[in-house]
Amino acid sequence: MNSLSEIIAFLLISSLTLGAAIAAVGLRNIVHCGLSLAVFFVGVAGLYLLLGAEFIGFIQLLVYVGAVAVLIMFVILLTRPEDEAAKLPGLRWRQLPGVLIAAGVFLVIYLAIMRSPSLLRDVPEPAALSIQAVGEALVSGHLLALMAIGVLLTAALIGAALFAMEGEDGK
Amino acid sequence: MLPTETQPQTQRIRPALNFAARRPWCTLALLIAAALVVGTGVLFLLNLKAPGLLTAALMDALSDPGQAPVLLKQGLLNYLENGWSFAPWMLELTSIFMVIGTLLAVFGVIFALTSLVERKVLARIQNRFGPNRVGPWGLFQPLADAVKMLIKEDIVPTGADKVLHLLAPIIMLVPALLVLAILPYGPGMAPIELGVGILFFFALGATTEVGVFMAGWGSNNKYSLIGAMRSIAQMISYEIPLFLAALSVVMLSGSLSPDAIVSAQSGYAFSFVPHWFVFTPWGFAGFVLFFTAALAESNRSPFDLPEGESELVAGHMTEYSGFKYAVFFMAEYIGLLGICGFAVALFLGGWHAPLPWLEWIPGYLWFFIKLYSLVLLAIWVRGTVPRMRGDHLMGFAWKFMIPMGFAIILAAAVWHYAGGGVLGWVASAVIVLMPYLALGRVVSIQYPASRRVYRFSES
Amino acid sequence: MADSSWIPYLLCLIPLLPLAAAGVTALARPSRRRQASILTIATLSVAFVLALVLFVQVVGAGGGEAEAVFRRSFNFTWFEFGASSLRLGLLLDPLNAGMLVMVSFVGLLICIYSVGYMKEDANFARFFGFLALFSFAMLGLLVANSLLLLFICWELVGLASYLLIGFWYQKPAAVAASRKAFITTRIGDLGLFLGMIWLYSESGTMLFYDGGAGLLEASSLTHLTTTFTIGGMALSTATALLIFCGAAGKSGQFPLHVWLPDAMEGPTPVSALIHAATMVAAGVFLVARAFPLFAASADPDVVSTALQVVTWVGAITAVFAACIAVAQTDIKRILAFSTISQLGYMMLALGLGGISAGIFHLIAHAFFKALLFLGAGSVIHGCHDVQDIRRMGGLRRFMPLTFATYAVGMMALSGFPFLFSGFWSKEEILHLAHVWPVSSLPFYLALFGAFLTAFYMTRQMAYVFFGSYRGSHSPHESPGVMTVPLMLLATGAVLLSLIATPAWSWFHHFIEGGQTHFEMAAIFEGWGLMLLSIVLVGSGVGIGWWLYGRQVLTVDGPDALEQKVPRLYQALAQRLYVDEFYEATVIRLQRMLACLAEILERRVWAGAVMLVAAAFRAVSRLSRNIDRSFFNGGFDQGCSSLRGSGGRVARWQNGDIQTYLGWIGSGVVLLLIFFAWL
Amino acid sequence: MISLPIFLILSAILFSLGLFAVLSRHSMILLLIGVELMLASANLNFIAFWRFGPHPEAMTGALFVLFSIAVAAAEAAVGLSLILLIYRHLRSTNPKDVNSLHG
Repeated sequence: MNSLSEIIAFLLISSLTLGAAIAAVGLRNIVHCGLSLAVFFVGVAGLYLLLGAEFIGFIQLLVYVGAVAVLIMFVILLTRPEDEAAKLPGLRWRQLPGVLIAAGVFLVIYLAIMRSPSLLRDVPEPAALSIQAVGEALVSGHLLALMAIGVLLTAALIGAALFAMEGEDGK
Repeated sequence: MLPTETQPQTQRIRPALNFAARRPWCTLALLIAAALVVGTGVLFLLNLKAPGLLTAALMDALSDPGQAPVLLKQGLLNYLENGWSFAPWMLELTSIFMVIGTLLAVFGVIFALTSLVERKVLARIQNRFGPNRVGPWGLFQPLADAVKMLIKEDIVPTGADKVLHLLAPIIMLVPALLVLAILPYGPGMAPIELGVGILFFFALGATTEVGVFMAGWGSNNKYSLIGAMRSIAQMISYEIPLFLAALSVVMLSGSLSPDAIVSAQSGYAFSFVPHWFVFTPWGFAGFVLFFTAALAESNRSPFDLPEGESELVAGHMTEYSGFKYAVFFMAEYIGLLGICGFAVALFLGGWHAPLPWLEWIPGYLWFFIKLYSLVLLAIWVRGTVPRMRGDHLMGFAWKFMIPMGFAIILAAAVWHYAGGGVLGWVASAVIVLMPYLALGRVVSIQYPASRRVYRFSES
Repeated sequence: MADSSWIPYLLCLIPLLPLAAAGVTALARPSRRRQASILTIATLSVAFVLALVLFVQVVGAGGGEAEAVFRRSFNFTWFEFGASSLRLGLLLDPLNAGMLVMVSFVGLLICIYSVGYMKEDANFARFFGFLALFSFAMLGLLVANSLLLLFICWELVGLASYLLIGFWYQKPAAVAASRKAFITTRIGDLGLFLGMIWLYSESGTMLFYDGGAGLLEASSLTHLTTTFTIGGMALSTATALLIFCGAAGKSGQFPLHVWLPDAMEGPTPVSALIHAATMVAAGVFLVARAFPLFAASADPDVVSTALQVVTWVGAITAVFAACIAVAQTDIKRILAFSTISQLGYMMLALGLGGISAGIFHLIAHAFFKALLFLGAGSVIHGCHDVQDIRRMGGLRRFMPLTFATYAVGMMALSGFPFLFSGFWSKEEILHLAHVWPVSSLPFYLALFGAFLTAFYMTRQMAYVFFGSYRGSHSPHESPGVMTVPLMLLATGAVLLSLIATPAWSWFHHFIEGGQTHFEMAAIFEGWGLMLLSIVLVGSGVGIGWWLYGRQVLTVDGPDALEQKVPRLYQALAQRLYVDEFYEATVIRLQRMLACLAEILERRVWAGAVMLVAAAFRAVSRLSRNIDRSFFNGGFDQGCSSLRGSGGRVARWQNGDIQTYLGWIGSGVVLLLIFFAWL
Repeated sequence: MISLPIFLILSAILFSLGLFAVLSRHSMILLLIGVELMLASANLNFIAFWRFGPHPEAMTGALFVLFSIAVAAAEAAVGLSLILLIYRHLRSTNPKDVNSLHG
């Protein structure tokens, strides 16, 4: 995957993703953070498409942009204090340790990647992810995981609904 | 400022300047459009080469009306390649823009037409005439509307989040337009033959919600925000039955690609009943479910309470005017057209003719006929059914439509394993009918129908 | 042999259908009255049809092979523990095939009758649920091929009986009666349980028939008869006697009969179904089922001890209960004592070795006693819940249908010659008793019992149906739903006589094997005996009519018999003081033991406990003082220093999740560096 | 030019950004956003390794991402409802205020 158009697409999408990610963690207005997160998810979906995983990419759009980002937005609105603007404090000296640790983690991973020459193997172009194959793999080899996910999602649905429900004591 | 006799020169120019100063967006759009038209014309006039190829392309297209658009495009590309010696990447780009241009033109016209037809039909339903002043039968009303929209002032409220306020209509429109890219208009005529087309459609539908949120939040208006929140909740809720109904078709045709789904509906039983999915028990139920959820998904009546004007002014569009409002308007109509197009592809056999001896009519015409019938149906529903109450709306989605969706999937599975014959008919009809009756009973007990009581003179 | 693999399914279905009905009724709302009754009746009808199918199968199979008795057992493993396993089984043989038909038929009729009888009751659905439960248990008891399964159903039958006797739990008498019935039968069941366990520990199986390895088959019986236990008694005798305890308790044999008259507090259909026709016969059935065990003896020429006991108990019960019945005034109580007496006859027959005689008497008795009870119920219903026969009279004019059917039942019970089933069954028993080698006393007792039976039934008829009406409300005939079962039962009571006459003793051969031939002359084989019994019955009826029929009866005046022999009458009316005897002995002894236990508890044990407690209290006071002064001081010092340092460390745990995560993150970084590069 | 290490470095950057948000931002919603970032970067890694790995036909990476997306959705739902619950009790979404278990 080294054609010019692909490189341009990669540069565009990755810069969009990075920019959106920086905006999502760095902006002071929390609503903007949430929207940047949605853009970030779109970018990641684009990266998936670029990598040939169409199915995963659209699932990512459907689940993250359509559901998770919107859910986060709902919660942002529901937890907005009435009297103050939805602004967070900006960067302070107290946040320096966080920055340092994050940078440390990045450095460590970066060094690890750079020191692994085996990653730079040239691989033949594989066929795109076939949905048929994914479906068959899901219901054959990964059936148990699929079931477990189903149970987990049901439990999460019920649990979230119970949490969010107005209790008799609350309010 | 009163015009005076002493300033004849400026008086003549000022309206144009005022227009440009107040409406930079419209001016820009108009300028770009003018530049495109003029530029293309000039290029064409300067460099008309190899007219034989152009004629050949036209003849080709005329010889096979069923494939006319495709052949025309190929001929034009051929002409550009040989006559103008375009580089491959230029050809690719031209091809893309030709498709986009055609789609925009066709759907632009349909959108304009629909905005008029809707008003006319609604008017007839309500025993009125509807717009009939501009042009014959009011036919130029859309143009007048467009001009009015474009020259209106673009209001941005104080305290609004300006960036979001601007981006919202664009984010609404883009997914709506993108949907058009994967609709199978005719045999081999889908602009993009995407293997996961259905998924793409739903992913784009999900993206629209972000736009609604941006509009609602960016306007800094409580009506906008409440309307947006309602709208999002409604869209998320109705996306599930929409998906479930589509899933039954996906299960039966074994593909996520709209093309393959349309191909799976080819052929006729007894040589006059087409093999459309809508003519099976589960398919019929799925189509009704899909269409109902589609009405809710595109915020149309009777599910239009996010913008119910009696309580929320215009929902998330309250603070929009002028060009941005027009974009919203367009996004909504294009979204309706797209979703109806999907309903046609999934259940109504796409571009297949309803009867064997009608197959000489080109497939894309059938597609648009079916598409427009569904749009008319939506307009009819809008003129007939009153708006639902908020709690009824959500209850209907979660307590009726989603369980029905599961029942339809079950019925489709039974149909598949019964092999379609009489047994499949009976079994899947029973599986659809039983939950329908049971759930209908539950819903009608929970939300009993009663006379609406109007209290005009109280309070 | 034809394929018989379908038999076990039918055998399963017959009891399980009523169970399903009981389950549904228990789960449904109590207001579902129609549903409960229809369900119970429908399942019982199906069970009856299935029982008929099985019966026909058994009859057909028995006819083909001359001598062998048709017997199929279907065994399965219930559960395993270690090497051994517990097996249960189903059984089909002529004995239970006939019983199945009888129980399901009588049960069905009584259910139909109950629809009318219980119409006004608020707990209609519950009643039918209990009836279905009872039917399940009773039918299960019949098809069991395992002593354990039989015991389970046996106890379930007892439970259903308990529930139904106490059905009108608002009445203290009903509650007391149900408790009495439950406890008394439990005393007998203890014996059955012990016998069952003993048999299992000795032979390692509880199956009756298991292809040669079952309890009642030759190898096991040989083992049991040759093993001796306490007092030189054969093991088979000991276990048989224990099992007989259970049978006696359930069948109301002397001295465990006391619960049965009291059980009449329950609704009349219950009395008819459980306490006359089926459940009380379960004891007789058990003895018949386990007959090889009872009869087993080392020396085949000697009558086994167990059978002798059964004979004596049966004979004594027969006469004893008949005597008491003479002086009762409650219509149902008379029938109850009559039931006890007839059960005694059945036991007598079994003890004399006549299974077919006993079982035929059982089935015949089920029909006519159910008929009598239902007739009594009809009378009670018609007289507005009056049970005292002195307050009735002249009812033959008011309820002719009831009178006619009741008369048929009465004649069957008293053994009117030739036409009625009771005559032939009793005749066979008398014949057996006459030829019994051990003693001739049971024969005379049985004769006396027959005389008494005729006498008290005549007395009852005279009181209830003749003379003039002495009650306050005007009586009326019962509805069709009640009279039709009466007529059906009456027909059965008459027709049954056809299958067991000496001329064509089909039933005898059906149960015990052998070919049946019709031989008219055989009727008069034992003509002397027959004549004697006819004379006795005639005299019973005659004396009864002479005492009660001729004169005008009154409500408050002394009984006719009381005028003649007042002291005897009083003793009989008080049921020969058996209850009082139990009150004075068993119950008083138990009270004394309770008192003694209380005194011991209060004075002796409590004193010792108090003493120990005081000692401990003193020691603990000492300990506390030492603790306070010595240890606490030093310990407090240590604690406070620890607390100070702990507080300093605890500040690290500041409750801020981001700090924790920061530490984790830096730890991860350091670990990665350490493992990757150091 | 576009090869595995580039994607890995990209995802490492995304991961560090998420970690930063989790460690330093004063809002639980931003904490959750950071977690989502980290999850997405992990998913990106899976996809990249699947695409450039020796056995793309096994689809293990892609399937893992599928499951991971489902788990992440569940996590987000539960996490957000927890935030809502905490907000209802404390009227705050600052993680520094949720410290009633401090020493």
